[in-house]
Amino acid sequence: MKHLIACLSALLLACAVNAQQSSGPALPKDELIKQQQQRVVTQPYNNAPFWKEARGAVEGYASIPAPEAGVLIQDGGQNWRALRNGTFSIIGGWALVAMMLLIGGFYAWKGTIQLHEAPTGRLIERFTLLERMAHWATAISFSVLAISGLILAFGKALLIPVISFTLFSWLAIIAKNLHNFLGPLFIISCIVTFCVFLRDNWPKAVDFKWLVSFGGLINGKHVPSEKFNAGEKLWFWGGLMLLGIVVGASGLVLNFPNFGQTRATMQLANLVHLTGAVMFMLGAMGHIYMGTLGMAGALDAMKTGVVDEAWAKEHHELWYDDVKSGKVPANRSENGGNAGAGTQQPVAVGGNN
Amino acid sequence: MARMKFICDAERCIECNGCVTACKNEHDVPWGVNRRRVVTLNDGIVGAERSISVACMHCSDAPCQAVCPVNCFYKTEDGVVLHDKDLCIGCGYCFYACPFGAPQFPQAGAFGLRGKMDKCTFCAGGPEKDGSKAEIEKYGRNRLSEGKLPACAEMCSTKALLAGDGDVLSDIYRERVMRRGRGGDLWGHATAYGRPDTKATAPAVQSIPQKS
Amino acid sequence: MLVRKSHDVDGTRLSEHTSMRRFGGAKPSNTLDRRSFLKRSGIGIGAGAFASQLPLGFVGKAEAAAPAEGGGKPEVKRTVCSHCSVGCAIDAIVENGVWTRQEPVFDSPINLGAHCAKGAAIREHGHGEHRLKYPMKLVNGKYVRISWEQALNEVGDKLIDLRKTAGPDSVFWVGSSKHNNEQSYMFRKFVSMFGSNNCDHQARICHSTTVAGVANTWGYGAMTNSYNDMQNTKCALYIGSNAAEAHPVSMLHMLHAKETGAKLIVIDPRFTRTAAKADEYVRIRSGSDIAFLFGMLHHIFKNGWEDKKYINDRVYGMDKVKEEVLAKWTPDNVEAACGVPEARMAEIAKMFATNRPSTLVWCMGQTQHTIGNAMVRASCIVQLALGNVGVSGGGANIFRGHDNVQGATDVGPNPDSLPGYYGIATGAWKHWSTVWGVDYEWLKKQFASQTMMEKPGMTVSRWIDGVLDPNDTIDQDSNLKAIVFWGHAPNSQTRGLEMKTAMEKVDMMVIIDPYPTASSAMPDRKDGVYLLPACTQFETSGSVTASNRSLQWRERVISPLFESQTDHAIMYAFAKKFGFDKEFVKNCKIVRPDGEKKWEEPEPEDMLREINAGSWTIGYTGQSPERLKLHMKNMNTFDPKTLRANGGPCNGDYFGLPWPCYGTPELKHPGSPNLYDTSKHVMDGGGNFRANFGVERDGVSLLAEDGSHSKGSDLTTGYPEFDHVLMKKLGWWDELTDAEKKKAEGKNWKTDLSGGIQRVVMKNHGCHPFGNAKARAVVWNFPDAIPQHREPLYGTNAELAKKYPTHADKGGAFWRVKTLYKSVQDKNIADKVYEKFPLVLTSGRLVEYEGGGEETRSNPWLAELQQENFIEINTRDANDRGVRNNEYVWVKSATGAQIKVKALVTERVGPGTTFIPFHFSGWWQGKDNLQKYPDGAAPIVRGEAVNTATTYGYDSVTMMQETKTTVCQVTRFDAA
Amino acid sequence: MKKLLISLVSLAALATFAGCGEQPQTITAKPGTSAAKPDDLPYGEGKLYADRNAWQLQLRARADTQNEYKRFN
Repeated sequence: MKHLIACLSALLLACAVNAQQSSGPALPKDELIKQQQQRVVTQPYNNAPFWKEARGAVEGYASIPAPEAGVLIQDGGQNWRALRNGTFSIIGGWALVAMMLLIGGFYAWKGTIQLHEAPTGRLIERFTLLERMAHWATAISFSVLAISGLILAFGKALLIPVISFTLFSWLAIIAKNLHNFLGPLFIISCIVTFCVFLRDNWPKAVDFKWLVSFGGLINGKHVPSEKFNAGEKLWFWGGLMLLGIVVGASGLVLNFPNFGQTRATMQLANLVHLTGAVMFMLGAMGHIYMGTLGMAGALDAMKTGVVDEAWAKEHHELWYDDVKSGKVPANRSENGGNAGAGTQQPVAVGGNN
Repeated sequence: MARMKFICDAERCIECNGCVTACKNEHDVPWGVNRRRVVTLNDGIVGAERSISVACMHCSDAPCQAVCPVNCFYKTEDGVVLHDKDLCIGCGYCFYACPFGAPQFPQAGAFGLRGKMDKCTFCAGGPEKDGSKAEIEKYGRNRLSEGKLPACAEMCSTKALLAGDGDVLSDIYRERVMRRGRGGDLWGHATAYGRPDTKATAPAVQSIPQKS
Repeated sequence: MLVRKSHDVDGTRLSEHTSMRRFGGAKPSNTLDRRSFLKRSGIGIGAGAFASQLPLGFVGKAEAAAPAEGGGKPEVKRTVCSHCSVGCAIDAIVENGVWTRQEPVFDSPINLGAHCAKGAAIREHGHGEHRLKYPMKLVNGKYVRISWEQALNEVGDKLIDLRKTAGPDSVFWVGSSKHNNEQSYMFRKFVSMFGSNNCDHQARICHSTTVAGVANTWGYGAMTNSYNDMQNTKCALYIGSNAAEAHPVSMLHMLHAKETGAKLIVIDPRFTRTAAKADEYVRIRSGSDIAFLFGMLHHIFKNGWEDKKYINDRVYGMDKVKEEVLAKWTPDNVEAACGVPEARMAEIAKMFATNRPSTLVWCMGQTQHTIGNAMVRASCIVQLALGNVGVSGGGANIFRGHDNVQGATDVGPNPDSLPGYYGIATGAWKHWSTVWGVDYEWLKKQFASQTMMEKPGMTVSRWIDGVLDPNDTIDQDSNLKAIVFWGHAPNSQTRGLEMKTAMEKVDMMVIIDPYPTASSAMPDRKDGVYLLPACTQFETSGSVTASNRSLQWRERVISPLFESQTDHAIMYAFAKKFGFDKEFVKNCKIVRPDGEKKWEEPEPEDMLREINAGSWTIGYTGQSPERLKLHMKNMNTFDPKTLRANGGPCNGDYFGLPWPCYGTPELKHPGSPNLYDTSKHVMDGGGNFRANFGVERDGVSLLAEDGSHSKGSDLTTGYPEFDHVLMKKLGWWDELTDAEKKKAEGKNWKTDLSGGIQRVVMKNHGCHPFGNAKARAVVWNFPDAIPQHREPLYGTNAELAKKYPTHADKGGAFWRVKTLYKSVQDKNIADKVYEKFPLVLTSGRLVEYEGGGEETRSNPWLAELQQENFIEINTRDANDRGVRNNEYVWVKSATGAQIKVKALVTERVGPGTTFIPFHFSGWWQGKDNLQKYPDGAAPIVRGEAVNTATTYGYDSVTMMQETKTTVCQVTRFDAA
Repeated sequence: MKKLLISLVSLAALATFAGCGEQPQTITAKPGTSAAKPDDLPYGEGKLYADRNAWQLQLRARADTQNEYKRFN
């Protein structure tokens, strides 16, 4: 444990030192001005305090009305460069690789989690068309953003050696524009998705239990969950909402430079965007894994909107109970979402598994 | 090996903006793109006001080059940092990274549409054939290949801005600094420890009666 | 950087400049303004914008709208910058008739290749996108295109009609300091033949007080030394000059001098860019220069730092000045008047007096006051006391404004003088009619009467009153009925409100200019305005006189653009219309440099030869076109410190043959680098003070004392100016050739057209043709024989105004209009104007713009650097008024005008002082007059003209306007 | 708990390891070559200056024009 702390703190320290290396002067501007005024008298032509001041990214006068035209030297760029090209890219990149390995390992360990019981053939509508559309819009735009983002971030190291400059430039231009134009679309899809799924994602006490046992993954004991289990809720709140806001907002700052934001703002936004995006991708990898390879039946729910009763019972027992008890209609699409209004029996829709 | 450099002498620069328009003139730079600009710090403060002309400084370890996602920057064998506009994707990273605000974009459009980055070329054009139409249109004139130095420095009104081979520049600047010290009150003891006989305070500005 | 505009501007202006000719940016179509372009490219994004991002080789190339490249062999034309008086040489590279590039001229001894923003952007003249492209006429409040014939006929007929009905004096002709020497000279001749003295030009509102004050002190009203000579100074004192912004390249020489040990002192109400380079900066109250200068002189006299021998030998009246200065300008009086405490004053005085030779530099900060003539004389007196005049490294270095304001003053349109300061007395007219080859009687008939012929005309500062004042207060028959602006921007003159009224009252306004200027958009008129396109100095050739009196020859760079014509071609065309074309160009060859495409015109070389033939007074006689061209070709042979050629074809000449360059070109006088320099032989450019004020005054000799003379002079004492009588007395007459004798008989050195007197006196006897006299510290023919400090008419300090009151009012005989002083000042004090308007308002230059600024504000490379007019206001004053930096404010003046400018909250100005640059125009009291300009010819940057708000006040000798000290109040924009 | 510890430690190890893999950030483009296209050299065949030496001599001479001390003295 001690070693771990030492390692982590060493890491943090390294980052901090890196960030400190090129930071500004220790003295405030007024003090340097005073020093310069005295220097003029005692040692004419010695401008050292002036240059110290200039180094500190102070804003001077420039008649051109462009933002920051009066800044002679901005030192944020060096920090940004060091962090972006160094710490952030490397940790982020390796984290993504690690996640892939982790998922790969997990798959090798557990394989696809199958249903324990045979499908009943009775289907429950899990997602309406709107819900699915919202989800897929988010999913597709996310994927494009992720891939284009990765091309821009790592293509220089990974792709240029393979496909050379001109081809990569083409690719990067496509990636950049896709990224920039799909970004706002992704934010809109996120908002729609958030609204659509909000009701089913309110945290409940059961979620805590689920969370403690990691959905029974660790000890193998089954924990009942609602329509969305705590893991999914966590993804909803932490991923879709929190990371969505972080990545979306920072992305907008970068995507609309026409509001005259300063370079410092954009550097910070870029780093936040990078961090958020990597975390988003890490989460998404888990989410996608669980939704596809990781768990049988999950993808179908998102594809067709319906699930088998057996699947529902096994994975989302409380929700299943609610549907059974009529609290939640089994087919919301036809009832127009008239929750708890009838005691209709679920109707079989579509094929079976 | 020669290393092309700019030096701006803060004791000489009078913010006349000659360098700025010389550049606009030579390269037909459009409105809104300022490859070079003059910044005055401590404007109006007696004893502390200095002006500096700044453009791409053609860094040895160029941050723009380091962060460019498509690697469109390159360095000539004389240390001039240039870029290939055909490769540039207009992402703006070089602009974030550059300490001097050198990278410029013809637009600042929504959705990150900035157009191709443009910056000071040290009057050395770009990768196209020197002096060709393509080069002039994309990067401006190539004075270096004509045996001339950047227009901004050549036209500087007080010879504050110097451009050229770093060795020559340091010779020029050294000579200037040596001459400035004429009279012995600058170098040696006085520089190191200050002149004992001078007033130790900054030049004062007296108040002026304005009203009756 | 990323966003190029800080604020909203109208679309048309930007669309023209963001067309992204290059750089692969998506190009907005011509009909899109930038904002809608951004919107469209951003939101309605389509394939086009996307494609523009692709790395295609052809992106960018497709945009080519650049001037034609290649093809023709590049030609190099050597010309001279037209933006200030330094005279920076430029090599223009022309391919296929298109000005494609501009190269620095390292060989030029004046600028060594250096340029300021304006000089480095000069090639834009080859584009001229915002120029006036063809003649236009105001019809129903809108400018419509007309043909040149129609314009000439309508304008000409109207002028002929006015001449007949109201007399030739009913037209006011404003010439230009942007004309070259030949054109200025021809302009004066043109107006003379029209029969009037009602002509003037920018020098009136620039250095007229200097010219009058300095010429009356020691002979010639010009910069005594040169920019280059400032390298020799040990101490330079700039008072009322912001050279770093107004004459940036002069700082090359000054900063070099500073580096090699010279002290630089700057005295100014503003902490300017020049002050930032100074060793010592002293802030004075605006308009208190005399208090400062005499305060300094007080210390000089008290400590005995003055040059007693020099004063004894070469100065008249210094004892009286000394008496007054010691009695009146005691340290407490000085501090009360200009705000400089005794200790500081002593420090500056010591620095200036003990580091000799020291030079004194002034510009508009001194000249543009009601007491401008006295201020410049106070400066002269300080220099005389220290023996700094006529010394290399010393002198009164008076930096002039426009490129040829010196030349235009020397040989151009002055209302009180014919070319060469001959005046307008009968003799002067006779001298020039001989030179012009016309009959004096014929010339006289052109005028209303001989009285009018010999009465100084109105001045450009007062033409408004010539229109508006009641006829009985005006000293001519008719009020002014028409005004011709021939290369002059009205926004550089004060009292904008009244000027607008005057512009609306005249029958006709004619604007002959490359740009439509503010004149076209100022008045609310429906008709009676004509705009005629003249070309710039790069579309013609001719000589230009820099501030240091050096003449340089400009080669023609390109053919006149659009339908523009050269100024002399237009003059010639009007002369034909008026029927005096034969007389007008009698000595000139008529040429057509552009074949049938443009009009015929008198050849510039011949016009210069005519100037050479007549301007003996100031030595404009030796600068033949051939010699000037030789200088331009062999710039490299001139030493940039002495300005003298060492070897080569111009061996021994000073660069540009700085006037006086006496005698005929064959005499090979080298020009005079420093005036009144007794350490040199007159044939080496030496000299002494001029004997122009008689030989004695009240029994005191005005001639130089024994032993004081220029080097190698046969006469070793003071002597009067030479004429045929003195020549004969001295027995030198027979040294003239017979031909010379014939011409010189009955003449003096100024009127002897053979040049024989000058030749014999100078070459054979080493004497100065204008005599050898003392400079006058007391100028008895001026309102204040000894310069007196007088408070401005509009001031903020009533107490001082009572102590130092202004002049008494003057009647109409003074430049033909009535001029008020005391009554205005008294009324202002009585009305407590200083309470309503507690801030001093002063104005000045920006480095990017020049003069009225139409030309420079139409140049995108310059316009981008200063996009809005602003007021510099001290932090304290701003906070008191709740004004923040970069916000719009209203500046209200005592005339009732209010102008809308951005606030620049700064410590550049002290509390109680504000500053507004004067180059802007196009807005009128908060409203943009864009729609009033002719289509496509509005300048890119428009703004509020400070002179819309400036007040009344004129110099008591020359009618110089008071621009530097008036009052205003600043309020928040929303508090309107 | 043990599993958690192991995973944390491995994560930290990975991160530390990643730090070692930091690339030098300066790009050392070969002299005279663009990242993509070869840069056109300012001297050589068909150019104003035949070789690098002649060209550099010219630039040095030209740089001296900026030194007014050479002319003012």
